[in-house]
Amino acid sequence: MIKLLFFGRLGDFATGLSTSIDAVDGLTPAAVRDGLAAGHPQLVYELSQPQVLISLNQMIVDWDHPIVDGAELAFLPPVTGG
Amino acid sequence: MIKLLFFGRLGDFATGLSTSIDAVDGLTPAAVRDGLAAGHPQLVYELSQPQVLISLNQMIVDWDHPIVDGAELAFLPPVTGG
Amino acid sequence: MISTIRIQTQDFDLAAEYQLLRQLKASVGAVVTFSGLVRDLEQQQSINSLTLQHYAGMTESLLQGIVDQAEMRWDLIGITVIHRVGKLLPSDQIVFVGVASQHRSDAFEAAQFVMDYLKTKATFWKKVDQNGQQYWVESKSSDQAARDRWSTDD
Amino acid sequence: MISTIRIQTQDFDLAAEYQLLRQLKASVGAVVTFSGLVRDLEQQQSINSLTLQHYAGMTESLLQGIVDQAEMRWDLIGITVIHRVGKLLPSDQIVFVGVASQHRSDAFEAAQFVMDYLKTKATFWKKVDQNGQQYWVESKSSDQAARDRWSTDD
Repeated sequence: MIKLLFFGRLGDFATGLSTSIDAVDGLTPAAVRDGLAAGHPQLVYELSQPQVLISLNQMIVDWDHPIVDGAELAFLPPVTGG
Repeated sequence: MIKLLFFGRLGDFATGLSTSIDAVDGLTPAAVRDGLAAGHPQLVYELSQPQVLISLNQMIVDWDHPIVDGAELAFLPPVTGG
Repeated sequence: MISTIRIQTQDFDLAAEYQLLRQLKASVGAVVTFSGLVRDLEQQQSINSLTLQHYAGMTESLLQGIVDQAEMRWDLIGITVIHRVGKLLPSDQIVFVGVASQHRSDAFEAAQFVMDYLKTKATFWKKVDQNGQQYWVESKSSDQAARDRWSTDD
Repeated sequence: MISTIRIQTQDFDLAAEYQLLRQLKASVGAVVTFSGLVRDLEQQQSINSLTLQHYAGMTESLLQGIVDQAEMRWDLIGITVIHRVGKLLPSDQIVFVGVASQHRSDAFEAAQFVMDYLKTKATFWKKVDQNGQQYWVESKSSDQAARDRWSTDD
């Protein structure tokens, strides 16, 4: 099981989406993104923006980083705190 | 009458000195300094240090600036506030 | 160096935070504080409220990383970073950064560094409510530029 | 812009000054404060007290001139400068500079500018008492260098 988190504006496009997916061999953040394509073209478009970062277990990683079972995968638009 | 003020470390060397002098034609801060030489060689030495500034009526001026009667002449060592 | 990092919904008390920093050591000669407040306008339009979301856990580690970098770069005695989350109103306090040091340039530069990195690295997101219309605030390129001043290899 | 300049023997209340700056306008988004404190050591020796002398009248005009320059260079909403004179003890507050602005870089830079100019231009002189031995503090070349960052024609 992989936990999925969508922050900021990405959360608006992910409403109704399952908050977890099954772990499979060779899973990467890019594959997770592409797997969401079916019902959510707008979300996939948003996730494909170059400014979007991803974190795995709260560490920033690349889109092709391997995902192991039990991980927490978060999609992070540009931050706007302060 | 010219009012004389000595600030910071200069005050220590000017103790006992009159706090005013008579106004005379063509008086300048440099002339006032040199006129103090008689009894206070250490003070004159201190006043001759390049970092010492002078103000006339609270405006920074040059050593050859003319002094008119009633003026306030202050000798200012490098400042150390804040 | 003593560092304090807090993310909280409740308001903070600048005076109390200042007193803590000031009293850390007898060698404290300078304390710089920064407070960020909710401005009345966003894109020239008045706002009703601001809602701050963050990524709990990750935000704290990122802020600690920023504070650790500041500690390596400057001679500091203490740093406090407080960031609020949840719903905020115009004029509310959002963020506090306080730095205590022996000499003023360290405190000034470290406080500005922490803010520049916080703005571009820490996982906070702002949503604005303008007359019932809600939208997420866009990040500013000026904030990226402010951060990039501090390094060439970042 | 609203400016406040005070030279006083009594202590100041950073919290009160901060609240005044914060409430100047609804567009205030950033408040930076700087506090200078009496450090316990001067030239590696512990001190008993510090006495600050100033040139009444001239100091106020010089500070006003510094604040006016800051107003021309940055987009500011308010500046407060308070400097104490007379006898001070270790850990006492000496000087306060507070700046309110819309954006943080203006407040940070203006506060640092005011301090750098105050240190090198404002007519204050410090005398230290170390175990009954009194001496005047020497000015620091690092302060001149800090000021010179802000201009090439000064």
